[in-house]
Amino acid sequence: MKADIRKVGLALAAPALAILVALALTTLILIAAGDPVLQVWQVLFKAPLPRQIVSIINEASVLYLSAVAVAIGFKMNLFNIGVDGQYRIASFVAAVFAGANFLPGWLNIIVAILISMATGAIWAFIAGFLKVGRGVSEVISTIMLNYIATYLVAFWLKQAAVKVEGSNATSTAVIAPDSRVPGINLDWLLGTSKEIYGLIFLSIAIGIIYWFVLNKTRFGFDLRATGQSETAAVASGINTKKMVLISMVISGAAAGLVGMPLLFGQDYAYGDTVQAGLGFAGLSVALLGRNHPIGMAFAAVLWGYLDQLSNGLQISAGVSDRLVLIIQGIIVLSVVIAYEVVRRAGLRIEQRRVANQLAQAAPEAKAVAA
Amino acid sequence: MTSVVAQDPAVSPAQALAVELNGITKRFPGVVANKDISLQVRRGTIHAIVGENGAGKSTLMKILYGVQPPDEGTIAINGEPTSLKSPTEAINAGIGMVFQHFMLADNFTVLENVVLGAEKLHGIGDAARDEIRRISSDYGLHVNPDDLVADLGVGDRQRIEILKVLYRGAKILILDEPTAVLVPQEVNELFDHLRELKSEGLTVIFISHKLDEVLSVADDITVIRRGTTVAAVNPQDVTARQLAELMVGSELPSPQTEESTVTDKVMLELAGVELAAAGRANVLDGVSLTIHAGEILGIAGVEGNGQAELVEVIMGMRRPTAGEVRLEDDDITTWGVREIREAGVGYIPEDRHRHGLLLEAPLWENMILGHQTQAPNIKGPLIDARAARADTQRVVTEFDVRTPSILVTAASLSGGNQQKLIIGREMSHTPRVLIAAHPTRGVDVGAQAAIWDLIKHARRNGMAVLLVSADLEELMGLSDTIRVILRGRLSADFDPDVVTKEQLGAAMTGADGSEVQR
Amino acid sequence: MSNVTLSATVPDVTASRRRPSWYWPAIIVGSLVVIATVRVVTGANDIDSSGALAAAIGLAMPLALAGLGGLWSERSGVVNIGLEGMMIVGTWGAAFFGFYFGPWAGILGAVLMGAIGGAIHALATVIFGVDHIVSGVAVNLLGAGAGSYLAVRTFTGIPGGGPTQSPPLQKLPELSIPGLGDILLGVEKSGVWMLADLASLLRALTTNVNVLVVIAVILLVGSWWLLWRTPFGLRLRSCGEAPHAAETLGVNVLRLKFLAVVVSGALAGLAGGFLVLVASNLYREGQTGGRGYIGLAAMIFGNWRPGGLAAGAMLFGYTDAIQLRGGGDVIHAYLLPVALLLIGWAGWLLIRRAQGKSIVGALWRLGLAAAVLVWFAFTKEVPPEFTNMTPYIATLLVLAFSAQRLRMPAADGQIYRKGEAN
Amino acid sequence: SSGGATAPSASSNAPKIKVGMAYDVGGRGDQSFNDSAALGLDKAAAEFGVETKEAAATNGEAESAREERLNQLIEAGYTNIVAVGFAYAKAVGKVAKANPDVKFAIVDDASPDSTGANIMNITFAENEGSFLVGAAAALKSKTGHIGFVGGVGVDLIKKFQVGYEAGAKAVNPDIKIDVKYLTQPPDFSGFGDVAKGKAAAEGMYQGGADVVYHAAGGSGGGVFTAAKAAGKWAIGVDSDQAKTAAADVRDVILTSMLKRVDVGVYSFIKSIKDGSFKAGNTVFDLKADGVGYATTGGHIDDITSKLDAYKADIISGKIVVPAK
Ligand SMILES: Nc1ncnc2c1ncn2[C@@H]1O[C@H](COP(=O)(O)OP(=O)(O)OP(=O)(O)O)[C@@H](O)[C@H]1O
Ligand SMILES: Nc1ncnc2c1ncn2[C@@H]1O[C@H](COP(=O)(O)OP(=O)(O)OP(=O)(O)O)[C@@H](O)[C@H]1O
Ligand SMILES: [Mg+2]
Ligand SMILES: [Mg+2]
Repeated sequence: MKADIRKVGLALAAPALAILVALALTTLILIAAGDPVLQVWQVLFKAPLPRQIVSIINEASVLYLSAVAVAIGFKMNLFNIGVDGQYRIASFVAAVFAGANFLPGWLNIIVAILISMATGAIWAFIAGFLKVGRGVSEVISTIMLNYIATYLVAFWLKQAAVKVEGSNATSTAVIAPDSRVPGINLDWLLGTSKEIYGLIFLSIAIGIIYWFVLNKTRFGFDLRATGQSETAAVASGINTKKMVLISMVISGAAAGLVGMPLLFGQDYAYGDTVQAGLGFAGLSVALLGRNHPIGMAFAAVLWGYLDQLSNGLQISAGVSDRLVLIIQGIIVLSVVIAYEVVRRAGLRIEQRRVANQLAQAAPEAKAVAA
Repeated sequence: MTSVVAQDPAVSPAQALAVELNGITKRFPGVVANKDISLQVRRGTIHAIVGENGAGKSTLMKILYGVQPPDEGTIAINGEPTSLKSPTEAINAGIGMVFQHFMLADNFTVLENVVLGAEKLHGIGDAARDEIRRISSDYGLHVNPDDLVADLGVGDRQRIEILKVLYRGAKILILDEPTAVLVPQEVNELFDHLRELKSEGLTVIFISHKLDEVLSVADDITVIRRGTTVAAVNPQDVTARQLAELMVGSELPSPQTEESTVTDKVMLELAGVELAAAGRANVLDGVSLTIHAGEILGIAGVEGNGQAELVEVIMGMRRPTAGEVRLEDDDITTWGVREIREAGVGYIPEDRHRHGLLLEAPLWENMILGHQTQAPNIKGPLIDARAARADTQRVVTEFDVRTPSILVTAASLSGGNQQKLIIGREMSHTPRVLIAAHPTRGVDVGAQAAIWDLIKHARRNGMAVLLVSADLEELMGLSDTIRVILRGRLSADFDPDVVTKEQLGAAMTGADGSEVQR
Repeated sequence: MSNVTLSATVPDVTASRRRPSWYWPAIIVGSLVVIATVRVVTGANDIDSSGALAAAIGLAMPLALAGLGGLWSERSGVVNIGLEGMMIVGTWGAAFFGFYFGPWAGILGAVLMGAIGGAIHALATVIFGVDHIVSGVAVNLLGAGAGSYLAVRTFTGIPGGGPTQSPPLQKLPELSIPGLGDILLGVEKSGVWMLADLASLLRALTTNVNVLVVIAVILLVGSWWLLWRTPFGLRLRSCGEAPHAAETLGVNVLRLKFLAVVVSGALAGLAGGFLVLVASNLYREGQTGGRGYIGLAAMIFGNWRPGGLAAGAMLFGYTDAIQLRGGGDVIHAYLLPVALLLIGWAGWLLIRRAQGKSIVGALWRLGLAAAVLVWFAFTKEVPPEFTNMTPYIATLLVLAFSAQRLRMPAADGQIYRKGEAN
Repeated sequence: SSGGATAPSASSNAPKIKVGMAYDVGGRGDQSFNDSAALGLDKAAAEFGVETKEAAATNGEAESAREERLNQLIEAGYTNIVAVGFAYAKAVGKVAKANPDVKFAIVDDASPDSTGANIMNITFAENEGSFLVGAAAALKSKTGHIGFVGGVGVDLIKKFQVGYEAGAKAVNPDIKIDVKYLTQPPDFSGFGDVAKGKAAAEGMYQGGADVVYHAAGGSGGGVFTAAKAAGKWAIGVDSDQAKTAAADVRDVILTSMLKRVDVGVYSFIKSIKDGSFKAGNTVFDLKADGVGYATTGGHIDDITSKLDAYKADIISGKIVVPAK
């Protein structure tokens, strides 16, 4: 349909516009701050090296999981700011379990992943319960739960820590080699020995499941309906309180997956140098990708790209790599503004088009009414 | 068609015009709300504007009050050409408006609501309080400045709205459908106030589509149809029927009751249903009713007397605090909405935008809404999009939903077509019982007739229908039995073939014959 | 804010409206009695020492200022979870201007930078109608980025400064009522029940009080006066309660909302400035540590009112002060009144059972009380990670038990567009 | 700045040594740990004419970001890499393996992760240095009550605490020691939250402590402020803070526990220069003058003899300072 092509065009125009705006504003900031504009863009727009490509893909695969966790909530107007706490507490519990090496090989991995999902789900359930049962805004409760998760993990980590001679890092026991997920070596293609996380397939699978459940199942329909109009959802027979609980739990379970590629593909333990803030990055990726399974994939790659290439800013351009945070912030802000403008324009355009088509198609109907 | 076509009203040159609108045009995406409208209001009169739902009355008044700018046309106040770019300018020009939907902040006190925006007049303290008390007693409005608005009923709110306007010293008052939510005594009281204002030289513009009211209070009447002025008439010269025909532009379709199809099979039964409200009298109080297969039970009543809650209790959206709801052999009192819908209860909600549709979803998804667990929409736990689309296409054809495609969003359809889609959706699942709340509200005449036919058709097929409506004509034309709801209680049965509007009106107000309106 | 299940949070309008005039004084005196008694019984003297209270005030002020920022914004109908980002740019502004032009200029710098952050949020939410939470998230991202980028750019290479910290700054003056401090200290040291407690409270309020604390208190009271006692405030609040009604009465809703969000940002910026100019005397990356969010929680806890948010900020500042001052024993001491409170509550519920309340609620409160008592009896201190957690758990618990009684502005979080009144 | 920064640069024609420095969070200018490393670099640069490139980590960054930083330094031609902080352990291990021609030094880690033929591990006996300042605190305390403020509850900082306690108890077995950690990992804001440092120290001083030792990075500034307000002593950490802290609080700094990261870094670069690079762990302890205490201000002149006696005992092995 022609209209759909136009819709897709509009949807793509928004992020493209946002990126351009971000580039322009960032340039202005660089000029104002007296930083070398040209060098900065040279660093950021350099073709990534093979090793960086792998890093981008790896980071994107993790961010994607986080974004999906956030998007499940967003789809029903729930703001799960707590993905951050959920993934950390879940990764920790999974790391302790997997590090104990009770189970052999793949079984250990699978059970640990399930445990991680369950932990994330339980942590998110608290916020869901507080919202449904006690009327506490999930925005506030998940923020508090993030802090509480931090200290709880710190407390448990102390008990669970395994001392490694000569190391100052605190970390759980290391997962046995046979329970690690082998990376994918694309040396033949890219020319780097750096490996892509094996669990990237988990991200892909989660993306497909997300798309399928949301668009093809009754549950997904109910979820979207609740997000679009809570009143209409109630009248259609959806128990919205139950939906809040279920979607929080699912979102938390998805959050539980965020740390898994890192745990089984890179760190093999949970320690105090673990990567933080993935939940908040997921929030941005979900916003940028409009909660769309493919949109978020592109957004995650863009995020990974910016993160990875910005590593060179200090060394090659002498500019702080925090610049990338500004770029990312402007992109998110301008993209949400652009989406909103486009959404309203789209609605108006469609209303006008329908009216026009009907006016052409049925002049006789008018005659009757007059 | 009547012979009364757009004439100039009898304006005596001596009497100056308070308001003169010329060639006003206003377009919204997809609709022309006002098209070349002209309006002349004499100073010191009550001027009624009538027209059916969506005719463009409110839009015109919002233009006059500066809320929305006109696309074309001129405005003159007291003979002075004016451009009103904001309500402030309108207020300064001496115009005040009481909106169709009350414009009050619930968490504010009466005082705060009244002085808001007019703080310069008497401040926000005791001087303002005194002024409110003064106006209140001068016009008998019974308003206490320190009440919290959230605690007040509709009648009180209406009076606060009027007080707000008077407080600003308005000389021209616009009242947009002020009577829709009032009980008849309150209506009479309001009219007394209006006449008093008129006697003090104020000008009142009064919007309604209740023609008997209009005829009783107005000095001049302007009729608007489909966004244009079609006539300016003198109330002495027309009958209510003539006015109505002017409004709709054709012979009125009157719903006619057909021969009864009522069986003795009880489909829906309520016994002693109560719904408690915190700190107030029961919203529903001992409601018992029975609807048989093939029967339409009409519920009449002034808005806010419990009809919305009654529907919500039956649909399972609220749980009654006492009593029982039975669907044929099942006790459904504690069932959820979904179970009730699955058991064969169809639902046409009162507010289609809030309860009936996902405005930004395509039509075919809207066809699934409310029937997420029913064929043909699903295959096991999955949505069967292809079947749902085919079904939507069928409904669009069968129910004459005017749309270029089933892929457009619901928001892009007109109200009447949205409503036909909803009715088609509910009928497609051959419900045993249909709960229809104001099924033709805000729908044009053509669609109205079609919807009435659909409901009658359903009854012939043995459906039991609960019809809640504010339109007595509709109720009397369709129902097999009518009952009136007043303060959460149901009256005895009325036979629509013999009952008069006056009798119903009396029951609706509790006056029962003593306070019949003209 | 998300509108899902708002129906669950519909407040019981009739229940909590007008409190008797003695309500708050009674609460304050009652708490003092409880605290004094716990102090005497358990010997945990730091529970209300003037030092602990002064620290609590110092830790509460940034939260109160951020919360006040939230109040301005939300009273005008715009949810502001971007406070954290606005605070961060405020910290940079305070340090940069403070370093070059002195601490008073630092205050202005913080306000200015925060206001810019607020303007960005206002642009997105008020002008473009973006969802408030979404915009707030973006503002936080942007604020964090801008703060650290600017710091790296401006403080690197300056003696005493570095990419993540500014050089030390000049201090703002501190005020005391002369002579009083020592007298009160003497009384406080005596440890007499109630008398010592009052003395330490007074001492915390009158000795070595930073001017910015005084300014913050003036801003709190001034905001209350401006918002609740002037036409301007009435108009501003009307934008958060019924913007379309306000519009029809000639209130320029868009302008007021924009202004309110800018003021909100300015106050949040000042909250950041407080951290820099009073609490630390320098800028440090990550200094805000989520205080913007806590300020927002304090505001919600305070039922969108200045007095309430000050109480919320104090509660948080106090628990934080206690835990930072190594208050394992103090927090342990609090287990006792908490248990007693639960028992009393359960008793009250049992009495109310006569009016048809379920017994379950009373029973689980009693169970909880027993658990807390056992914890009190068999331990000496609460482990440090748990004392770290205390402020957050306290906030969560308080919200869980009071959220239903809160009444946020009716149109808070809704997107307003002009000319849609009907 | 104890290093002689004025030494004439060696203006030889030999190709310059190129050193890439990857700092921990905070980077050069943090007035603490990283600055100490920078000092060593500067000293080496001045003496040997080293060409340098620096980059700093960000809070909570990804493992790949650390690897990337090292890789980029190498690609920019810096063939001698110093990684400051144990967070780099894995990254150094990996990158060193992939770049056998490049020489690495890592500060604060000697775990299997960061062991390799081209890696020098620079570790410190923080517990030994802390022992001495603990003894100083106990000797100077009039109330028999002292305190310790740790930035973040990580093992490394525990090592400071344990040594400090041992030193204090060696002087006065009955001494009371308050301990507070400002935050717990992965919340590392405790190394930069001056407000929290101040509140914690205030609590200790008001509770009767009269000497407080901090191992809290930037939060230490708050400890000094509190000491100044209370008119009591504070003990600095890592570098000689009586020289580097804000001018108005320098006089309350009794001493500082010196952790000579500068010495470690300098000796790594020197070993490159000399061609004497040796892989493996080098422990910078009291014996190697890798840790110690500062005497700036002369506040502890009266007890240095006692402290030096403890020092001798530790070096001789007579006293074994616990590490955890
Ligand atoms: N803001 C708007 N945007 C788009 N269309 C609008 C808007 N306001 C009104 N309309 C449309 O303009 C037309 C006239 O509406 P208006 O509210 O003036 O009718 P009305 O005569 O007051 O009807 P009612 O009796 O139902 O109040 C309707 O089709 C309505 O849907
Ligand atoms: N407040 C509004 N905002 C935006 N669009 C509106 C609004 N009200 C109505 N519309 C749009 O205006 C158009 C006309 O709607 P409305 O329901 O008034 O139609 P109508 O002219 O009454 O049609 P019908 O004769 O079928 O009842 C539709 O496209 C509707 O979506
Ligand atoms: Mg209509
Ligand atoms: Mg209208």
